[in-house]
Amino acid sequence: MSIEAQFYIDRGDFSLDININIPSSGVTAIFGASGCGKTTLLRAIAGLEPDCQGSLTVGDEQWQSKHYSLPPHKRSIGYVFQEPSLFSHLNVQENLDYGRKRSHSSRSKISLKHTIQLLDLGHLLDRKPHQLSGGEQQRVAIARALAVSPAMLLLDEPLAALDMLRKQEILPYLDSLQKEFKIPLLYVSHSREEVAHLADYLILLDKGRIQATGSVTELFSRLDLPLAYGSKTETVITAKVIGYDKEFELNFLDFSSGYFSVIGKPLSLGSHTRLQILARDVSITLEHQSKTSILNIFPAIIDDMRNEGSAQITVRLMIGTMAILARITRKSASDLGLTIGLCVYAQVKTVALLS
Amino acid sequence: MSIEAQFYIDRGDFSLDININIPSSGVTAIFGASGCGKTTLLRAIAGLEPDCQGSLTVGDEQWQSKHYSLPPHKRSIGYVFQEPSLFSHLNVQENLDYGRKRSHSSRSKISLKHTIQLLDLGHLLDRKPHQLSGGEQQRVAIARALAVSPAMLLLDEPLAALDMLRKQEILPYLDSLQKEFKIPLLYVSHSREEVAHLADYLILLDKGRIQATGSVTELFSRLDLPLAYGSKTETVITAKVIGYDKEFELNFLDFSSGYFSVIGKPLSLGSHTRLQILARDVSITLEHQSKTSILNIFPAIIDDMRNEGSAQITVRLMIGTMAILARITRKSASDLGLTIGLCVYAQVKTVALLS
Amino acid sequence: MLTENDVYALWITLKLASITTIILLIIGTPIAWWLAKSRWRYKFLIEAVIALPLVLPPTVLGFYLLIALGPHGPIGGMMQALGGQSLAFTFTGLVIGSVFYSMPFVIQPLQNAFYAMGTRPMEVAATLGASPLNRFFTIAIPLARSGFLTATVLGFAHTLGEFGVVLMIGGNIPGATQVISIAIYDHVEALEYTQAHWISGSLLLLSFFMLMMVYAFNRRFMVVRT
Amino acid sequence: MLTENDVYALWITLKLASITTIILLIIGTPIAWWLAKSRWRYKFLIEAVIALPLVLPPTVLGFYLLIALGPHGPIGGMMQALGGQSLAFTFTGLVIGSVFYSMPFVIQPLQNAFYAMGTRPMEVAATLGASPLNRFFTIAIPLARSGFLTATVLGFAHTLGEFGVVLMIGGNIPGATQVISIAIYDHVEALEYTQAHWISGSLLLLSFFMLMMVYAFNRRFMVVRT
Amino acid sequence: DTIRIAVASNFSHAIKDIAHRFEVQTGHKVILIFGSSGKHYAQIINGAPFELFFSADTIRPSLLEKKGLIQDNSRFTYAIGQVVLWSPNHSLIDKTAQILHKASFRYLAVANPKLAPYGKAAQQILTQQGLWTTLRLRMVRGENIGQTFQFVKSGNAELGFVAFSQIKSPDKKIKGSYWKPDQALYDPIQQQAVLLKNNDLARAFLKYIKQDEALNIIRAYGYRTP
Ligand SMILES: Nc1ncnc2c1ncn2[C@@H]1O[C@H](COP(=O)(O)OP(=O)(O)OP(=O)(O)O)[C@@H](O)[C@H]1O
Ligand SMILES: Nc1ncnc2c1ncn2[C@@H]1O[C@H](COP(=O)(O)OP(=O)(O)OP(=O)(O)O)[C@@H](O)[C@H]1O
Ligand SMILES: [Mg+2]
Ligand SMILES: [Mg+2]
Repeated sequence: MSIEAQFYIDRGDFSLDININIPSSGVTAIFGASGCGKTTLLRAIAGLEPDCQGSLTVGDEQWQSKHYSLPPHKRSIGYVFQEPSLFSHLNVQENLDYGRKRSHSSRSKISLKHTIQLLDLGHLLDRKPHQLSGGEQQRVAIARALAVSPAMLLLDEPLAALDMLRKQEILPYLDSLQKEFKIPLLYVSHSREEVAHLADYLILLDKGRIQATGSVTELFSRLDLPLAYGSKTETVITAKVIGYDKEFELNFLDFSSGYFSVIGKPLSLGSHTRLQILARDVSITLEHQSKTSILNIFPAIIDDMRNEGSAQITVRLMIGTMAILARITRKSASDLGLTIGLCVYAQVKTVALLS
Repeated sequence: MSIEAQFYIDRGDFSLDININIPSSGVTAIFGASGCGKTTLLRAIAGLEPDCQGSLTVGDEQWQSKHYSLPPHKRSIGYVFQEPSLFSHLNVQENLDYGRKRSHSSRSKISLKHTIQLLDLGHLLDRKPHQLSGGEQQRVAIARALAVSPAMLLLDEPLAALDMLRKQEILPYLDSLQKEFKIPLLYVSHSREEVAHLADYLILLDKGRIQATGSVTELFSRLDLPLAYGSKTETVITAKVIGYDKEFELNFLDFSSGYFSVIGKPLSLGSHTRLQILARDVSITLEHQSKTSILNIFPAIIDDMRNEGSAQITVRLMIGTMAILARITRKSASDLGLTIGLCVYAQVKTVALLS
Repeated sequence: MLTENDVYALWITLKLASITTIILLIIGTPIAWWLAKSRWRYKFLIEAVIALPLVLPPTVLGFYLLIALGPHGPIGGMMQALGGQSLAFTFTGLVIGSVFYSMPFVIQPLQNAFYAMGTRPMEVAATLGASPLNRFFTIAIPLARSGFLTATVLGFAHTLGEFGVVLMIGGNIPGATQVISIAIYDHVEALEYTQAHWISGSLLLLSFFMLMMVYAFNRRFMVVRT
Repeated sequence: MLTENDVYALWITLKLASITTIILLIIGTPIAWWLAKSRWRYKFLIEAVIALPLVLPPTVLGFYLLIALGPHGPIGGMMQALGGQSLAFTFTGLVIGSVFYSMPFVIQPLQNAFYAMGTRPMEVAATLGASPLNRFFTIAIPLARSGFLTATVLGFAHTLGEFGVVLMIGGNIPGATQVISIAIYDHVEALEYTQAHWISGSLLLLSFFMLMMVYAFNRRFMVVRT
Repeated sequence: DTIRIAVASNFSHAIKDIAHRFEVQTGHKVILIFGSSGKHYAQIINGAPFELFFSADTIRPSLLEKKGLIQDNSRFTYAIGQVVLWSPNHSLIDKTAQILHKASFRYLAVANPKLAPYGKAAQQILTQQGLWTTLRLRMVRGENIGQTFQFVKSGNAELGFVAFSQIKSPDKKIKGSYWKPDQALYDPIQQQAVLLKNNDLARAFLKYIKQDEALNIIRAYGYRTP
């Protein structure tokens, strides 16, 4: 089961012309520069672009074909628009109730109470939208879309107006919803961090065309995509939980060729989990070093090196069969005499648990 | 010369009650959770809150006092609202011209042409606002505020809707404007990264009250503020350019007790510059290690350690007289036997040039 | 002092104004919605036609309506052919005439209100599962509230004061089609000024209270925009 | 066929409608703005008063205006005391009457439009250095465009078709205060139906073209909202 | 039983009196519908439910007769109007109406000669005195005789040609000054009535109105009788 979309929208200066296959579970991030068509794509999926030609199949339902288009209100989606777009004549509670009352989804309901609590809306329920701050409005919009208990969530930069702490609360919540209720989640974001945290699958858009699609793990370690540049290049890998150190709150996570020690709450033994390793967090040494605060050190072979046309180079290291990226200065590379095929040690300062 | 503001606004559930002194040059960031009053503060400075009591002095001009309030259009400000708020009846060019035509500032003008180019608005000038994407609208709003050539810029999350690449273009531009035209800049942001990049001075707001104010360098290394928590704790320090390695594009930057090698374009010799060091990028070893890709290694003394109630601890290290924060796992701290007063080596994987 | 006839005329007037306003709102709302949202090229023709009844003096408009409704007119002829009665000089005829004449006052404010609302709220409601009709009632109408208020007030008040059309096609029959405006007019014509002042005064007072209530009530439900 | 008198009446009518509409827009705009933006508690009283002239039948309203303008009436008395002439039976008198009567049709749509605009655009304009008056003209008025269109159309058309008031205080002096609506009425009363049809037809056609032009023109300048 | 009678506005007082007595004597109900004769005519040819029509002139009844819309031979003159030059000012008009020649007034109110027989009479009087063209610019024209009276009564016109019946009533003294021109100066203002439907009660009413009791009333209100 998956979501198959083939859209064509012409607006003169801009046209959207895509043909994609989105996994119908997990989180799919849509990534791309301002004006590349992210919002347009979401609107087309929601059925809000009347001039959209093409077809759309969600699971075994045909939502759009050449001669037919399922009206938006029959598409079981929850849509968080780029602007909060609350109903100005309803207070927060009524806004939240609007979709919930109309939801006839047979699936188990997302608890509105829990959403309200998590998004910290309890004290705002009586307010009218104009009495809310920008971020508060955005939170209400998220809760309203969730309250529908939709079969698919479309989120257009839902966290842009929120502060870091709030984001750190909401991201895991969205992730858990997605897991618990098996709601596929389409997520527009400008933040690589959010994407890395949340997304399984990635769609890169550029000027209305698909530039690349694939799993986050795959795309984030490809050196030929713009994703690999900038200060935030990262690798995302999947590993299996094999143990836990209670005292220091460390999980031991096995990947094909070794294990990571990663801080955090105990994960269920045997489960698979996602890890993020920023290229900037990986340093390379020629000898194995001890007496260091860095816990994760692995022997590795240099697989590829790419000069970014600056003082830094990105090095792809193979730890067994697993590739990770390291970003180091050209000076270090030269001092250490790094070449493809050389055996080195990869020191990973920080490993982040993503899910 | 500075900006002195003393405001009181009562809204029942929420009240803003502050008394601050903002430097009238450089960038001041306003930081705080959603709904803490950031927008309200900017609006009060712009003169848009009719119920605001208090006083406001900007340089040698009294903008508000007990019995008087300078009307908003006479306050020479450029304000980017939290929502783009473009004039829907004017096209982009006319939106940009609106303020510029009315600007009677005697100061040298910001070049609109340059702004348009930098914000990549050239191909949008004939469009009406409803034909723009969210990010495009936001860019027009920024350009429109700049076109006034104001004496002060108030920016309410101006970059929230923009992608990383765009942000990386606009941030330095805002910074250069501020330097070139000596326009103080008040900047609301949820992104610690943006703040670290751009801000000299920081105002922390919490529920309508000032929680802390001070230079970014100072506040970012204080362990008692929420700034020090989360995954992004950082130290900001000022250093002096003492040399450049052409081959590897490395600047040598002297701080009180040593020097950093930092990649980048050559900086002018003898100038002072700002560096950002994330606590997560600092590792601690007991011995000095060589044959590593990490360039910046310094002897240091453990000055303070703070358990964040999780598997990690934040360690304050003194390198001579300079404090930097390191974040490591409790396990490493225990393995290495770290205690206050211990002599160790601080390995700094990445140092970012901020200005 | 009010005569029995006057009281009856007042009652007929209120009935006429209420029914007319309700009918106008019912048929005007979809037309206004269509005018506000349609992208049809020749929409402006319809817009022009709707405003047309306004430019004819009411009595003349009434005259033409009378001809149309009369036994030799198209509508009246049709009615008779169908075995119905002529509509002229009946209350139903009055309602038809008033509806026709007050139409633009109802449609125009509604059209503006629907237009000012934009498309976004309806899109949001659609994604929240509301059918077109359902979202029209729960979103469009409440958001167009001030337009409805204006439409109702203008439509109702205009029908109250309406005169020429009603005089012509109603026949001014006391107890059946004589409305208060004609009653006042008759008193003025008959030089019964005191009587005319009394009725005018009562009508003004009544209307003032009704309007005041409407506006005061409305304050509480205003949709605030920023 | 139109007689010379009819043509002259048409000319006076257009003059009256134009002047009335312009005056109404000039005085109605600030009132509507105030009504839309003020937070005064008793605003609803003013709103009710403005709609009041509507509920009186035009002839009766004209009758009261006639009394008011007469030498024993408040306005006429004042005029005389000031050494001025009586306003009844003059073109100026007609304009005053029409302005009074068509007021709500202009104020209400404007008020709604100003209200729907919200406060934000004006705030933005202020931060861009526009003075209150300047931003009113460059922002509020263009954004309230469709309100102005409605106000103008309703005001103008209503004055065109206006009849009772004009009949009363104008004195129907050919070439001075006889307007086209009365001319048609006269023809109908005099049983000169052919003549009445001709003038009505011409008036309708003329109005239709004017309205069509206005609406077609307006399409191009619509402010789009989402 | 009930009959409906359409009556020219100027005859309203007299006929109310007569109808009242008739109702008392017969126990039947008479509904009186006042209005301009032109309007009544248009309504009758479009099927108005009137049994009797009391016109203000002879033209409309004879037209109806020609069209075969009346009961045979029912047309008759029920009253003859008298025109007077009247002013509420006690000293303005002397016995020979010198003021007309002196022209020391601003406005002279006259009913529209085309529509109202009283206006036509005034025109004839003034033409004979060679004043019709010279006074033209000072004349304000009432649509009907009722409006003409209001022009004068409100003081906006100093004097005017009104119906004698408007200033004379059985129980009140005439206020102001007036000049009653000789009957020979103008064509008699015959007001005719016709029977529209073959209705016994209506015939009874016609019979009653031709009796002395009714004729006395008519005369008491300032009409002559044939
Ligand atoms: N009209 C109003 N009535 C009552 N409370 C209001 C009103 N407008 C704003 N508030 C409250 O004032 C507080 C401050 O709002 P403000 O817009 O300044 O927040 P903010 O710091 O800009 O938040 P955000 O980051 O979400 O934009 C919020 O708690 C909000 O709920
Ligand atoms: N009505 C319109 N007419 C013409 N072009 C339009 C219209 N609406 C949007 N566009 C253009 O379509 C393109 C895609 O817009 P879209 O809103 O999908 O961008 P986006 O990827 O969501 O950008 P952002 O990150 O800035 O929100 C943009 O280049 C925009 O200028
Ligand atoms: Mg977008
Ligand atoms: Mg805000």
